[in-house]
Amino acid sequence: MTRFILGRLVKSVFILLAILILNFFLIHAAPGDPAAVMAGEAGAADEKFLADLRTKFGLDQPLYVQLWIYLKGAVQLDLGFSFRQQMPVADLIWDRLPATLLLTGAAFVLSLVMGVIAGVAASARQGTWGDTVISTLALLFYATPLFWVALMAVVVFSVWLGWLPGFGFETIGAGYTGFARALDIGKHLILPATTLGLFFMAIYTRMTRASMLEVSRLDFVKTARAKGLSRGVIQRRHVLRNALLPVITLAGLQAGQVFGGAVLTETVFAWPGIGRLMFEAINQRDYNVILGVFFVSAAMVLLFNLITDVIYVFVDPRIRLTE
Amino acid sequence: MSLLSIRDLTIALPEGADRDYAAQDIDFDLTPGEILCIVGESGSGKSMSANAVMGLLPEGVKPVSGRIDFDGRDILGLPEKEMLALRGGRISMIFQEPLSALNPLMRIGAQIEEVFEAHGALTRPERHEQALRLLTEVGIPDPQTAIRAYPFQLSGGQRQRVMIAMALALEPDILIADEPTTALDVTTQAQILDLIENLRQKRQMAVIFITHDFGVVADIADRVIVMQTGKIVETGSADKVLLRPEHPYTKALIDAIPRLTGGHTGSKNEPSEPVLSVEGLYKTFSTGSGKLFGKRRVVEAVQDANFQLYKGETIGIVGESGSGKSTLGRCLVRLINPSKGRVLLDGEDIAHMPGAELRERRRRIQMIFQDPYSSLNPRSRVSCILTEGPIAYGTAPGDARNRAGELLELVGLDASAMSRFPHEFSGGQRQRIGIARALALDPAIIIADEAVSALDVSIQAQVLDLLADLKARLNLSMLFITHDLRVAARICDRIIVMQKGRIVETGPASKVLHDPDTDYTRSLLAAIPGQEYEKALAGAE
Amino acid sequence: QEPQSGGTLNVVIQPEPPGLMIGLLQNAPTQMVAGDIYESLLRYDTDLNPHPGLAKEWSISEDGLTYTFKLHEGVKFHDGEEFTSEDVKFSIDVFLRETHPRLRTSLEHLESIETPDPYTVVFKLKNPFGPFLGLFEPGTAPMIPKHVYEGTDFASNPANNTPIGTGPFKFDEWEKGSYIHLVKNEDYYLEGKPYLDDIYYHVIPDAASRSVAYETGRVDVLPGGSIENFDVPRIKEMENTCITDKGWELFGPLAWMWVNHDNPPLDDLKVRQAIMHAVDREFSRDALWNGLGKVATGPVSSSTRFYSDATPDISYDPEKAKALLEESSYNGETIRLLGLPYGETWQRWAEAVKQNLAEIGMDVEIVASDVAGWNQKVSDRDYDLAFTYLYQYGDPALGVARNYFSDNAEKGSPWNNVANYQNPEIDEMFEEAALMVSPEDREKAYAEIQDIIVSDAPNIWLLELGFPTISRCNIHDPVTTAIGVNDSFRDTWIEQ
Amino acid sequence: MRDFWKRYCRNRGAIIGLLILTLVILVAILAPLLFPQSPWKMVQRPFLPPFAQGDLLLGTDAVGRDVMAGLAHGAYVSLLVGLVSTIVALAIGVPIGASAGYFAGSVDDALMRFTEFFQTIPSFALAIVLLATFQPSLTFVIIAIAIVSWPPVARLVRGEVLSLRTREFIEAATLSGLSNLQIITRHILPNALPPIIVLASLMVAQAILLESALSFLGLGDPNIMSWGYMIGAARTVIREQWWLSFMPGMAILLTVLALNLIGEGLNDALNPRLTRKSK
Ligand SMILES: Nc1ncnc2c1ncn2[C@@H]1O[C@H](COP(=O)(O)OP(=O)(O)OP(=O)(O)O)[C@@H](O)[C@H]1O
Ligand SMILES: Nc1ncnc2c1ncn2[C@@H]1O[C@H](COP(=O)(O)OP(=O)(O)OP(=O)(O)O)[C@@H](O)[C@H]1O
Ligand SMILES: [Mg+2]
Ligand SMILES: [Mg+2]
Repeated sequence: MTRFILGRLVKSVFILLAILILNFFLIHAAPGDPAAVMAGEAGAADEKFLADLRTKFGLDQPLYVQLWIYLKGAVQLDLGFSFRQQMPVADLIWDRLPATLLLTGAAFVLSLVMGVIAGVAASARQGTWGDTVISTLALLFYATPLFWVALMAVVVFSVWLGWLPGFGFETIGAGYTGFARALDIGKHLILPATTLGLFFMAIYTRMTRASMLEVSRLDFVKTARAKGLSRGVIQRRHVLRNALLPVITLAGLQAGQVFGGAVLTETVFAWPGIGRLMFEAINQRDYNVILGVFFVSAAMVLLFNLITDVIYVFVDPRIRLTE
Repeated sequence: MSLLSIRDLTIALPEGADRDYAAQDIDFDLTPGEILCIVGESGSGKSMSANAVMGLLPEGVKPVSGRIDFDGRDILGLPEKEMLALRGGRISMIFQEPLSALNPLMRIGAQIEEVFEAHGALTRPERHEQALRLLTEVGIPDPQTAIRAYPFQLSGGQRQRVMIAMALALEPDILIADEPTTALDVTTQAQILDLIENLRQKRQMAVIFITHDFGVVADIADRVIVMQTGKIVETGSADKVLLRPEHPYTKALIDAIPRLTGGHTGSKNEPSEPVLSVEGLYKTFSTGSGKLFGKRRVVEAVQDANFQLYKGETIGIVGESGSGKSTLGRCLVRLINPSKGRVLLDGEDIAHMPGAELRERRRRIQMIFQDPYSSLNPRSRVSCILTEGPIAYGTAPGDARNRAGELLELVGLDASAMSRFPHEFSGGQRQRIGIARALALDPAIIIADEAVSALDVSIQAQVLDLLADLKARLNLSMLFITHDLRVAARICDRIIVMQKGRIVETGPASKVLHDPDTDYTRSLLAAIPGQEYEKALAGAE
Repeated sequence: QEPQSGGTLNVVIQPEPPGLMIGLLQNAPTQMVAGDIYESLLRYDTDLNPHPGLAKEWSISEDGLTYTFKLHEGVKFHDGEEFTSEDVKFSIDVFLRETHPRLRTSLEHLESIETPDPYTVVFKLKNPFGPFLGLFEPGTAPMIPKHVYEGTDFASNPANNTPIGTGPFKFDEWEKGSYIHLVKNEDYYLEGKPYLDDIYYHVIPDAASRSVAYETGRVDVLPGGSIENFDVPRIKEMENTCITDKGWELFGPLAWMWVNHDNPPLDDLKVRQAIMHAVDREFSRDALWNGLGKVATGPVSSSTRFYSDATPDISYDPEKAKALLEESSYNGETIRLLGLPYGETWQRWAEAVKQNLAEIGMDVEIVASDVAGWNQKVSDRDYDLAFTYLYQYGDPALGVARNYFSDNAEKGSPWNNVANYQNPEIDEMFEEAALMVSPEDREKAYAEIQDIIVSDAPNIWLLELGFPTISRCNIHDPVTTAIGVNDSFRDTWIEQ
Repeated sequence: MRDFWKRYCRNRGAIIGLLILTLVILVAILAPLLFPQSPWKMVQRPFLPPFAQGDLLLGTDAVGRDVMAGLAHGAYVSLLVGLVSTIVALAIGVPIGASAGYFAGSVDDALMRFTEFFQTIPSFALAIVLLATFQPSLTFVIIAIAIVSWPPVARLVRGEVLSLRTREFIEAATLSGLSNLQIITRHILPNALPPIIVLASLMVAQAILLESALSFLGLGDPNIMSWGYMIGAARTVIREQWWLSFMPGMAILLTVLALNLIGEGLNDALNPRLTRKSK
């Protein structure tokens, strides 16, 4: 096991490096560069201004030199400097990471828990109207554009009802500390986390339902019934556990895609997270920030893939880890 | 006084099933301490009738009339809550398929303890203790370890014994056992039968035992019920049904039982060229272990196998489960690559031959698979299954189709079978399609891996006859892998006995089966059920 | 009404500024925040007349070559150092000359800066330069502390993260992605000012959320352009809400479409005129800009000095457009229209223009891109028609000439003469007009220039954009000068 | 075939789904006939509410375009984006997944690392970068969507193939002398089909939604009327003219629903084993 994990980690380092190089070229293929964007925002520029910026950013060097410099930094875990924000990329990411992790973490837990519960409920009522309602709702959440849901949620819960704050990470200037602050952040979290979670919740619901139905047809469920176990116990102890296996795979995938899914939500809810940072960085061609975020995202995906694999071993004793 | 009495029980099948009723007008009684055997063809409603007693019919299958009285109460209409108390407590059941009947994610111990828990019996430590006792009682080696094991870590036989332990946990009044030993080799089977017999004597437990092995029936049954297409066609004491059957179907069944003696009339093998010769074959599997931080496990599945197969000859390979029979067979067709050694096909070594060349040779050596269900692509029509091989080897599609028609006829199927899907056939029919597929390439050698063990005796007999007939007509050589020694006796010229990957004995069938050289073979022979009965039958003839 | 002290102002900002050191960054959001921190010598009222800023008085010599500024005494930078004429010289002559491209162009006319005493600055010009007095707003000529920057590498000076100016508000905290917090400068040189205790600039990236932020009371000021035009009517109707379209006079944002003269048939005057007459600008203003702004009459915005309304008619006239197109060299070529990637309104506008042109039989294909791509395409003249809008900085010499000068047609910058309009006569006239001393002469010269340019129709002028600033009515004087919220909130106060 | 159809029809939901989809396809095909004018044409004053005027049933949008015409013309593009990008994603993902699963070992490792590369970049970001690099034309929108959506296909197919390849009927096919390609295409893939169909029907929906999200960011093809475009464009007036985004949203929802129902119906119909035998 330790050998397996270590092996995977070593492999991951090489994959990350390869990904970094490919990303580097991918990003540089897009037209425009950070200097031009910044000049564009200034509303005026001349050759000197642009040339100064490019020299400052090191963009006047040949691409391979830039790549080399970047890689040299990256292997020492130095992700470079943000051209635009004039801060180390690592600091920028580090600043934004907690908010994103909180948001996606909350959305993840919410979608997983609610999705599984709804899926179990639907499968238990298979064929009844309860099942139909849950399944239809799941499909509805699945097929509705995220930004539409987000805006509607804000309009209803924030503007009309005034129950929840519609955007932001916390009440700015309120000066809360300790528990009051946690509560405040929690309130701000509800709408974005729910919106972000809805989509995945829909998927988990469908998946859990299908998987539950599949598993309840298996022979060992009959064995459990023959023991005289009640329905509830059977569902919980025998069916659910087995039905969760495919859900875990999917959850691993979702957990890895921390940043991607959050772009729209973070934008709509003014959540100071990485998704937004990434999106803005792409628009501004802030190469180092994009690469940095992609790097962290890649590391995250690889990490969660590994975690999923390890969890699998704990949940399913049949699975053996092979290098 | 009868413990269980079933009257006029009729069980309806859902729309679209092969017939209207799974079972019709079932009538029987069971007294304490009695062992009732139910025999009959596959699909005749044995399992459904048994499940009805447990109240565990699959979705869509419902009892529509009749009653099931247990302890003087009709349990058919019983509310779920009261049924829960009966299930596992007073009536318990062992299911047909031991491999899938245990929850793969739960430890063995927990699954047994659950029975007590369900019925609110005992405290936690007591439950654990009881589980351990039960495991010991059903003869699982090293119960301390087994109790913490997961199902996949146990062999098929061990799993079946866990099932039995679970069924016996609360000392039920009735045990229903649905083909509990079909998947087991003779030695394990014998142990389990002993166990059931013991319990019956100790606890006055009544048993309903479903099987199609007449040897088993003969060894344990007090009374026998014979079923055919949902109806009971004959019922009576074991002696009467087995030795003096009245109904023609019963007679046919009994006639079809393979015999250890007499069946096969020697070999006419004039020593010719060997078509296949195996020299020093080894196969080693190495697997990671399931446990964390565990070590690698190495399984020497086949060790130093040497033998020759002559033209027109049938060799049986027998041995307990896990002795390497299948591995050996698969090495010969190169479904797995041997670790070491040579396999000479017509003098050429194919053991390490690369892809393209191998493909050319391969049509000379074909295989019939154990499970007729899983060896046919559920989404291919029979025509496709039978023609794609020849077409792949360059036969024109038209010719291949004609040939497929002939083959179907040869294996006793209607030509209309061509356009059907595998699921539209019975087990026996499916197995014949498997045979036809193997023959489609005109091979010189056929390797049959447990080709008949999933079939009931009458169909088994048909298939065996078919194979023997084909072999004679087409002058095929055959390697017949089985753990049923009676089947081996019926069809084989020579027999190879394997144990733990090694060939421990080789010799002409009559010699190995009646005058073996090794103790291992002798123990195998001794474990064959129904030997008395066979003698009685022979005597009766 | 007597101003009251105290209170917190919550303002929306979008997009998040890249930094706050206004000498290095001149984009709009930076200027909005930094306008509170940094000051310049002058301020301009909404008619563009100069008023005292850090300079309490000033004089211009007869020949228009010498500008003398008297500075306020006792002005302190936020770190406590005194602000003197040395800082002025350093800022203009050293720092901004190095970093500020727009100012750099104007500084070509500057001969020297002299500092006879700590409170006097004398600018000597090489030649008269009409717009010179218009340069002293914080976005163009911010005053930068010499003691902090002298001898350092400006761009990487750590002080850039904690900007130090003389303004009424001091930088306190910047939570990236969330807010920027400024607090009152207690040592501000004007007694009693500023009135506000502190200001929060809230970073809210989505336009709809910004209007929600206002509706739910989280912010009190929506600077121009921070919400979608479609939301303006609804917000306007809210109680205690005031709206003003003042505060953009200096910038005079003018929207137009570049026409790439390199690509036939767009080099044909008739084609350009046809396009000019085909575009329904009233409709765009009413449907897309909520009736805000004005239909442009030519290259100069009406709020800019020397605007002339006596230019040839370029109004919407599809019939005329069709006729012109008939006569022209247009042969059904597909014209690529590069939209401006600044939000929905601009996208809709491109679609509307496309449709307008389709009506007169022109085949138009819209090209989409992001901001960086847009910059690149426009700079490289890789387009046929391209939307843009630019600031005029109060004077045609500063914000108009640059787009029509032949010399300015080299590739590489999106604010040059990107259309590659070549008219030597115009070049000469622009050059002369900038150097004239008397405003009357300039007025005449520019009228003529406008007349010629409009008849040449090098670009398709669209709208003088209106960006109303919305705020709660109890917030008094959010906008007092020609640069609106980009100036400081030093005069703003909240009625409690 | 008749057989298949009969089995398909047994599922009522599937028939409803097929009806809806047929309707959408019909509308998409007939749009040029029903609304011969360009959907971009500004026909009336902006923001005309639905049912306010007889010939403009669903009213007009922000620039006075007929919403109904937009929906009809948009059907074509949205379906095209959804279907083509899904087909392309399948065309990339299925072979890669199948080869990885079938050949296992180092082939598997290499292909899965390759797939992982595409997974490690947040898909939305990848789409944005791709579209920033290439012209956001319909073709590239489709390609970008396909490129970001194939990895899950590959993973799914690989998983299925891994479990199928050890089945006995695959061994039997090997012994029958079929080539690897034949085995994969004739035996493995047909059996891996059910989950692929379900996934594919979800992907079509995803593609339509992704297109709308890209449109929302100004990265759609601005010359083509699609539902995604309509939602994106109406988003700014969601407060005042909610129906403008609601109607294309409903169109997407219905189509997605239909595709899902069809997916499930196909799944049942393709499974020759209708009644499971309880063994
Ligand atoms: N879930 C089900 N739905 C529909 N028909 C079923 C179902 N389960 C079993 N059947 C049908 O019921 C009949 C009786 O099945 P049963 O399982 O009792 O046979 P069996 O005698 O136990 O056969 P075997 O020896 O193969 O186990 C068969 O025709 C079978 O096809
Ligand atoms: N792929 C494999 N990996 C690891 N071990 C294997 C593998 N296949 C078989 N074995 C092991 O090799 C041994 C021989 O297996 P094999 O299947 O040949 O037995 P068998 O004699 O056919 O038994 P049965 O009668 O149960 O079919 C067993 O211990 C089995 O666990
Ligand atoms: Mg059965
Ligand atoms: Mg075997």
